Amino acid sequence: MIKVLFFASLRERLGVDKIEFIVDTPLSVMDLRLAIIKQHPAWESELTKKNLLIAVNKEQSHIESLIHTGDEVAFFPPVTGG
Amino acid sequence: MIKVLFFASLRERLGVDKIEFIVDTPLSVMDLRLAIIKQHPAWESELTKKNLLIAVNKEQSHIESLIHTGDEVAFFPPVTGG
Amino acid sequence: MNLSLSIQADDFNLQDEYQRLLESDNLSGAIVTFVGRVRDLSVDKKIAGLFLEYYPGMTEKALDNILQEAAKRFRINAARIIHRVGQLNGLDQIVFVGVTSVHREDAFAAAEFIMDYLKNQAPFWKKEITESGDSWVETKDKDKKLFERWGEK
Amino acid sequence: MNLSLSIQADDFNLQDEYQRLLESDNLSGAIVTFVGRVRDLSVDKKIAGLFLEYYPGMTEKALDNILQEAAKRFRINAARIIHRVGQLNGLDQIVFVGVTSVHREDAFAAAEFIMDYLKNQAPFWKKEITESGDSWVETKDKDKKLFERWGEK
Repeated sequence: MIKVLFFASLRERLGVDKIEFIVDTPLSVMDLRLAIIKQHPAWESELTKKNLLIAVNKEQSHIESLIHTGDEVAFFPPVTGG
Repeated sequence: MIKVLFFASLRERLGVDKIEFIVDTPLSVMDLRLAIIKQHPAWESELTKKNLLIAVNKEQSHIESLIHTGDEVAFFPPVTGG
Repeated sequence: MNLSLSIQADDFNLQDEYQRLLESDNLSGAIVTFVGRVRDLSVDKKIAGLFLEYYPGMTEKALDNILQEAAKRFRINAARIIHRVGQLNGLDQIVFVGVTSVHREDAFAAAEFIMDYLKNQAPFWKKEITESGDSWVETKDKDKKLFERWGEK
Repeated sequence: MNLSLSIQADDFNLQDEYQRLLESDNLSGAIVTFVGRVRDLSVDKKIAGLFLEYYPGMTEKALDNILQEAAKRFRINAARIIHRVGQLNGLDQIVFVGVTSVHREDAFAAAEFIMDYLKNQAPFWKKEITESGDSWVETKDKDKKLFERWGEK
């Protein structure tokens, strides 16, 4: 099982902050995203936005990063702190 | 009359913080220095040190700056504030 | 090396943070602080306030990474980051960075480096709360440029 | 533009100076402060303290010139310099620079510029007081280099 988190504007647009996703691992973030979109076709435009950032286990990651069972993956828009 | 001030290590080495000097004006700081040395030969090595700084009327100046009666001239070593 | 960070809803006091930085530091002759404030929202009557969201766990990690990276790049003795989250009003303090060093050029560079990285790398998101609904603040390209000047290392 | 300076024997409080800088400033979201401290003299048992001499009238002019020049070069809203004179002990605060701006890069640059110029252009002289007599502190070449990076304008 993979925990998938959404933050900020993305969280609001999807209307959910967290989903739990059962999928064969290991797989890349890109494959995970494809699997999520398959299950939630309405999310496609949000989850394929170019400027979306990715974290795996709370470390900034890439669309090619490998994910294993038990990992926490997060998608979020560009940061605007300070 | 020209007021001449000395600061910090220079003041201590000369043993005086201020002299008043009567001299024909206008003249350059270099000429003033020559006149001072003529009157105080023991000060020559101190007053001709390469790193000595010069102010005329409380503004940083140069050895070529022109001085007029009533001006205040200061000689001092490199600054070490902050 | 005294590196610390806090993500908090509460306000902070510059003097307290300054003293904390120097608490056990007899080496540093140079102390640089940066405080960021929310801009004056009263000029834009529609905005009632800000809301800061973060990613618990990851945001702390990101701030700690920034501090570690600053400590690697610059000769510093202590550094601290405070970032506020939750509801904020116009002119509220939102971020603090403090750095101590023997060398003033390192204190300045490290503080600026931390701010540039924080603006680009730390998961915080700002939302403007208005009568007609909320709107998320977009990233500024300017911050990206300021970030990129530090290069990879 | 709120530019101010003080040459004083008394100590200063960072929080007070920070609040004074922001007193009538609703524009600035970026506030950078620098505090310089006397180094820890207790490690060198011979040094009992420092004495700071200045040139009344000229030193104020020099600090004001530095502030005016900073205001010309950078987009800032307020800047303040405090420099202490007279007898100082180890770890005493000796100099404060504070700058406010809309832009954090200008606040950082102006504060650093002011310090580099101050170290090179402001008539202050530091003397170390020791049991075997006093000795004047020599200029550091490093400060000259930091100063020169700003170039003429």
